[in-house]
Amino acid sequence: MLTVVNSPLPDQQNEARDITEAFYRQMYTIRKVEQNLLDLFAQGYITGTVHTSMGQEACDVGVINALDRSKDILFSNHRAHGQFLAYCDDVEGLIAEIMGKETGVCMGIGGSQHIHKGNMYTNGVQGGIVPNAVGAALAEKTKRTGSVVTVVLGDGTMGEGVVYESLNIASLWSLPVLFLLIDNGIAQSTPKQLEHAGDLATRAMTFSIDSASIEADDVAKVYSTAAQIVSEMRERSRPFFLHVRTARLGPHSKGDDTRPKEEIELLRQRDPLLKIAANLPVDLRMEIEQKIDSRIQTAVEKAMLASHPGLEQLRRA
Amino acid sequence: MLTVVNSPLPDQQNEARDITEAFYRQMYTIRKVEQNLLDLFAQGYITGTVHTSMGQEACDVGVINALDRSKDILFSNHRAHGQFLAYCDDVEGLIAEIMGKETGVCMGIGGSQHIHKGNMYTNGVQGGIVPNAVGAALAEKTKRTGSVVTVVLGDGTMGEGVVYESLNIASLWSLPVLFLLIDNGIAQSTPKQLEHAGDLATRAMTFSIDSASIEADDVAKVYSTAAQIVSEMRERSRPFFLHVRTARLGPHSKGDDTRPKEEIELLRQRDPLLKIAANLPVDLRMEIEQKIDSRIQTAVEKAMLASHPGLEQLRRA
Amino acid sequence: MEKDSNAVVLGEDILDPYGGAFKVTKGLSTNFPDRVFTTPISEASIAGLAVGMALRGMRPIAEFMFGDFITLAADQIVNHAAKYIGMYSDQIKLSLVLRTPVGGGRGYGPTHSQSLEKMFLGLPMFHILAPSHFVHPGEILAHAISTGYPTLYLENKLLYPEVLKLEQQDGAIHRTVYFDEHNYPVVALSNFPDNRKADIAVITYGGISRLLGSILNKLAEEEIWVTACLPVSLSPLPIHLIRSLTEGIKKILVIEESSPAFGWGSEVTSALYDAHAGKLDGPILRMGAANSVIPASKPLEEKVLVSEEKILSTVFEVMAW
Amino acid sequence: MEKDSNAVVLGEDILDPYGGAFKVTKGLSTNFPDRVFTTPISEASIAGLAVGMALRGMRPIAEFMFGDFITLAADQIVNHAAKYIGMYSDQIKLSLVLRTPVGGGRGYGPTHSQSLEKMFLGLPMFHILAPSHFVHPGEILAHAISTGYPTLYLENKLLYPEVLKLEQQDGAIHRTVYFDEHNYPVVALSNFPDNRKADIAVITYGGISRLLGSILNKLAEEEIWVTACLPVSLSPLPIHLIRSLTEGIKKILVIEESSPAFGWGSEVTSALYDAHAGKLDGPILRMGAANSVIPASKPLEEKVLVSEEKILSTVFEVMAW
Ligand SMILES: Cc1ncc(C[n+]2csc(CCOP(=O)(O)OP(=O)(O)O)c2C)c(N)n1
Ligand SMILES: Cc1ncc(C[n+]2csc(CCOP(=O)(O)OP(=O)(O)O)c2C)c(N)n1
Ligand SMILES: [Mg+2]
Ligand SMILES: [Mg+2]
Repeated sequence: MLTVVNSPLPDQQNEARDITEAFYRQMYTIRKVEQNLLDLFAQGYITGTVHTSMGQEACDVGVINALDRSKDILFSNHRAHGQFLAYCDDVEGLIAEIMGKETGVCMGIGGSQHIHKGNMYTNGVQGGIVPNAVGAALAEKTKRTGSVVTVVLGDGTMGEGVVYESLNIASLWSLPVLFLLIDNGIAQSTPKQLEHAGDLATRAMTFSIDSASIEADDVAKVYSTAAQIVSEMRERSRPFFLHVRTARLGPHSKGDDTRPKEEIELLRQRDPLLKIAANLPVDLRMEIEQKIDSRIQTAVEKAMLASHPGLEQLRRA
Repeated sequence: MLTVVNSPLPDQQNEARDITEAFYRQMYTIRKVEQNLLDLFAQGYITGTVHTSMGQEACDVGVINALDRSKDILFSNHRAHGQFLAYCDDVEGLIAEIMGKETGVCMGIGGSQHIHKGNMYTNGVQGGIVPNAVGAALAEKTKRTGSVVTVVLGDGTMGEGVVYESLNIASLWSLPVLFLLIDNGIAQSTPKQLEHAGDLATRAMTFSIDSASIEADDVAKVYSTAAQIVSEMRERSRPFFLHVRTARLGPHSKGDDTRPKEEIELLRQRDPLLKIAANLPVDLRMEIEQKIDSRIQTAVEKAMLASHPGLEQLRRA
Repeated sequence: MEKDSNAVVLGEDILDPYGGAFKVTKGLSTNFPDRVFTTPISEASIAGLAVGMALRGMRPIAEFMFGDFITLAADQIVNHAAKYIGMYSDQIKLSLVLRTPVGGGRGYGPTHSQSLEKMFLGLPMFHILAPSHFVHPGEILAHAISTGYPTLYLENKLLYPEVLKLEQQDGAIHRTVYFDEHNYPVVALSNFPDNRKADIAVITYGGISRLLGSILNKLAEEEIWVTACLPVSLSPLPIHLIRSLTEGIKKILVIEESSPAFGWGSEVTSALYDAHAGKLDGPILRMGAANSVIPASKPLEEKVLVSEEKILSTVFEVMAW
Repeated sequence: MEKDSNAVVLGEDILDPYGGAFKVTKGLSTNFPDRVFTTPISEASIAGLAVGMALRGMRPIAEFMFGDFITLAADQIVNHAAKYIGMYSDQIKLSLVLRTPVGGGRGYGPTHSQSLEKMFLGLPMFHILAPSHFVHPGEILAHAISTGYPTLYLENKLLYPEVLKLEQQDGAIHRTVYFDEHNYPVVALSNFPDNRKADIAVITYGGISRLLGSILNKLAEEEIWVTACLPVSLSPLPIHLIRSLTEGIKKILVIEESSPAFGWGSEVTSALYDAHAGKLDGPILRMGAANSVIPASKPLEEKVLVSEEKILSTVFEVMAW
């Protein structure tokens, strides 16, 4: 099942406004979907884990839109809702999946951390997806498809040794893998400085991988940087290490946030959604938000009514 | 069983000659023991694997003598005979061990790749000893013993992810671990450039670990560099990454060398044993060599007569 | 940790105020700041650090946030911990415990719900424990760290909220405790007066124990007399105790949370057949999870895992033979 | 690889002229330079690369230089390969084979001699194969890479020098081949004329097979009639075939190279008891290695591992019951 999703993003010709509008649509959708998920969790309609991307939408939307959705490949981790929606905009499939319904993208079997659609794959064990991404890049290179593979890493995940094995191999074999390090400065409850010695932005340099470090406050900036990087990677078939500094506004998962209120308040002021919202006329924004709100509303209602998967839908052997 | 071995090395006061003599004694012993081991293997007295340090003696002897044998700790890998002899000079125990006799340091149970005496531990699985070394350093630091822990790595072993986890943790927790990378430019049959992207000498820098890269042709130079590094580490309780460039003169193990003769000939010209031998008067050298030759001879004969371990010596549970 | 100055604790996110994903270590870092280490996300190294510390005479207790991640420490467990202790001549002690929450029932999905003990059962020189709420977990942990054997200590997530049941008698249920050669308890529960013999033996461990109280009571009402046998030590298996506790019982049911194929129950079953074959009425039954991933969808997860209902209906079935 | 342009091979030191530590891949890199990848020493990534390639429709065959190092790939096997195929809605195919030499008898010592299949037996959605020299390893490998299931393919080091025995009849020994539901062969060897029934069934796999020819011949001379049963697929277990092949045989011996506790034989034994209990004469015997590390010293290693002598004396013992 390889559904090719057409980019909701207008091509370069159109003016900034349309692009801003498109980005806002995606970012607002992500934010709203995740707020709904947290509410549904609080109300007991969702069990397990819900890792939200709230605050990181500029990174997710900026980078994903720089990819060629018709052939590029994306591996991600436990915090992938934002990337998933930016990638394929399947609000209905995601909400149903996380509610454990058979109408979910993985029939409710995978849940929040284990989703797959088209060329996107996520898994919940930190680090293990990285060699998978490198292997996928090797496969695509062997098949000469010109696909670029992006793999999402968190700052905490840089603690896993297999990440370094993969950096070495991707560079050694000259594979087009975009190592996207989404550095929100925290891993679950542990601040970066208790997880890492040295500067994460420099991790890939010893493997001769070109690297860049950017702030993810302005989605347009993230997009243009990523677009340039990806097109160069495609040309040269080389890996790249993109370090994106961002902020996790919500809890790690569900409600488990032990950070002081003030700290979170400070982060809120960097909310990329506010920043981009400011660039849109209020009436237009209202219109966009209403449409999205009601779409999500409907998706939730549909998912509520959908039934759970049965044993017959579960693969056994 | 923690046997404290007195350093066969005269203290700093004595003149260069004595030091050279002591180093030569150790290096010649290592070379001779390993030549004997290869012969014994060829004659069928040894089974399994025999990874020799031939060509790397200057590194083994130079670094080990920079340690405080009364309390420093050493973790090593499959190619540890040289370090073992430099550490504790137990020719008899090593030969018997590799011949699988109960008089061996590990009663013949561990064999060439799995030896332990005093504060030295080796294991045959690449990379896994590295976090063990970091854990040992954490233990010693907690116990305030002032011990420095050295862990030996090969260039090929830098492919293992756990090495990078350990570099990060040793630096993050400021532990006195000397990461000794013995870079002989080859892993079994694979040249370094097919194993690694980038420069191995820079691997630890992103973790804020001080690093140095030296040539292991002159044992005295290796010793003085290592001694300075170790004393600083002890003072500051910090890790250090020492990259030592050396050459493997023998096969990987037993007789499996697919390198062209000419290549090995070139390496032979860098043989550190020849270099140091040149600094000693012939008669003195002869005397040293004869003593060592007959000591090894006797050790081999003793081991020949020793019996193999029995089931009752094997720990079961 | 108060008593033992060589005890250290390491794991991910274990510092206060968070105190670990399942709060097991809450308070420790406040009381013992120099002996509680929050680690990077590096499971292989968490195990490797513990092994290195144990080699140097410390007593590390390391936590894996989810039992599913023990896979990342497999090389440290198999080729390091279990080898150092066996391959060096002097009888090295390796006092170290790897703790981890295991099991499903929380809707965490395929990579956060497994019971992977199967991977290490039978590994020489390595112990695997799975306390139930019929024993005192703290006492067992304290004993484990003193044996000198590297030990994997499994805590079923669903036991965290349970209250310990350590009384000799609780309603219809009698609790008797035996000790195996490594001094780990084997708990025997029975739902009948001493003067009779059990109709069926149920052998299980860990999380399944939370279901036994209610099951034994319900079966008592049906006058189905059960002896439940709960070893703490999964490997090595205290088979002689299990044998004698099941001696003369005609029906045997072995239950584990994971899928039964090549599981703990396979060893228990073959060992009990060796002892009781011919004296049994029908085959020894094994129960466990479906042979699939553990799905995130909670209702489906319940269908995949063992439940009180499934156990009861199986017992009724067996009794009807 | 000629036939299948999607087949790729990866592993350590596999390039010519070296051609791999055990020379299995010799020649490949010369014939298929773009589809043979020599890797860094990164076992987790070797498995991870294979999984990623398989996700994208390639058919990777990855080699681990020693089976002992499979521990480093445990997370890729358990939480990635075996999960991608089970947790995503569309029926993903993962055509990938992890090959590795296993077993002792070479004096390689504790970390280079193990048979660790135990770790992954019973893992849902994952296949484990161990060919003997009574089947064609190449054909089995070719089939394995076509099933769409991630597969671990174990090659016992001591089988490398053996010549394949594929004849129907070899001296006193008849060879019959059956196929299980995944189309893997189960070889039955017997040392007696068709008109009689076996006195004892021997069930084993992999490297132990090298001993069977001589053992069956010697037992034939003693007029001890044996049916040996050698499945290629260790997990899932073709139990119905093993059951029917052992139907009516009164004595059963199950042999594996690793230590028997919680091993392959535990599952086989309990499953056969389920089927044959009551019809057997004495318990089902399990044989395997001592419960210790595998020592480097060759004479001691021989004492630790199963040998022809030990098997013969056990059979005589069993027959004397
Ligand atoms: C191997 C592994 N170890 C631990 C976890 C538990 N865990 C899930 S997310 C997380 C924190 C990850 O932090 P980071 O990589 O920074 O990503 P973020 O959550 O900040 O997006 C942890 C420890 C896991 N899923 N996998
Ligand atoms: C985890 C693991 N993978 C593979 C091997 C097999 N092996 C033993 S030595 C070796 C080469 C190591 O090369 P290097 O690290 O450069 O050390 P050197 O042999 O050159 O001293 C390999 C691949 C092993 N012992 N452990
Ligand atoms: Mg983070
Ligand atoms: Mg090397």
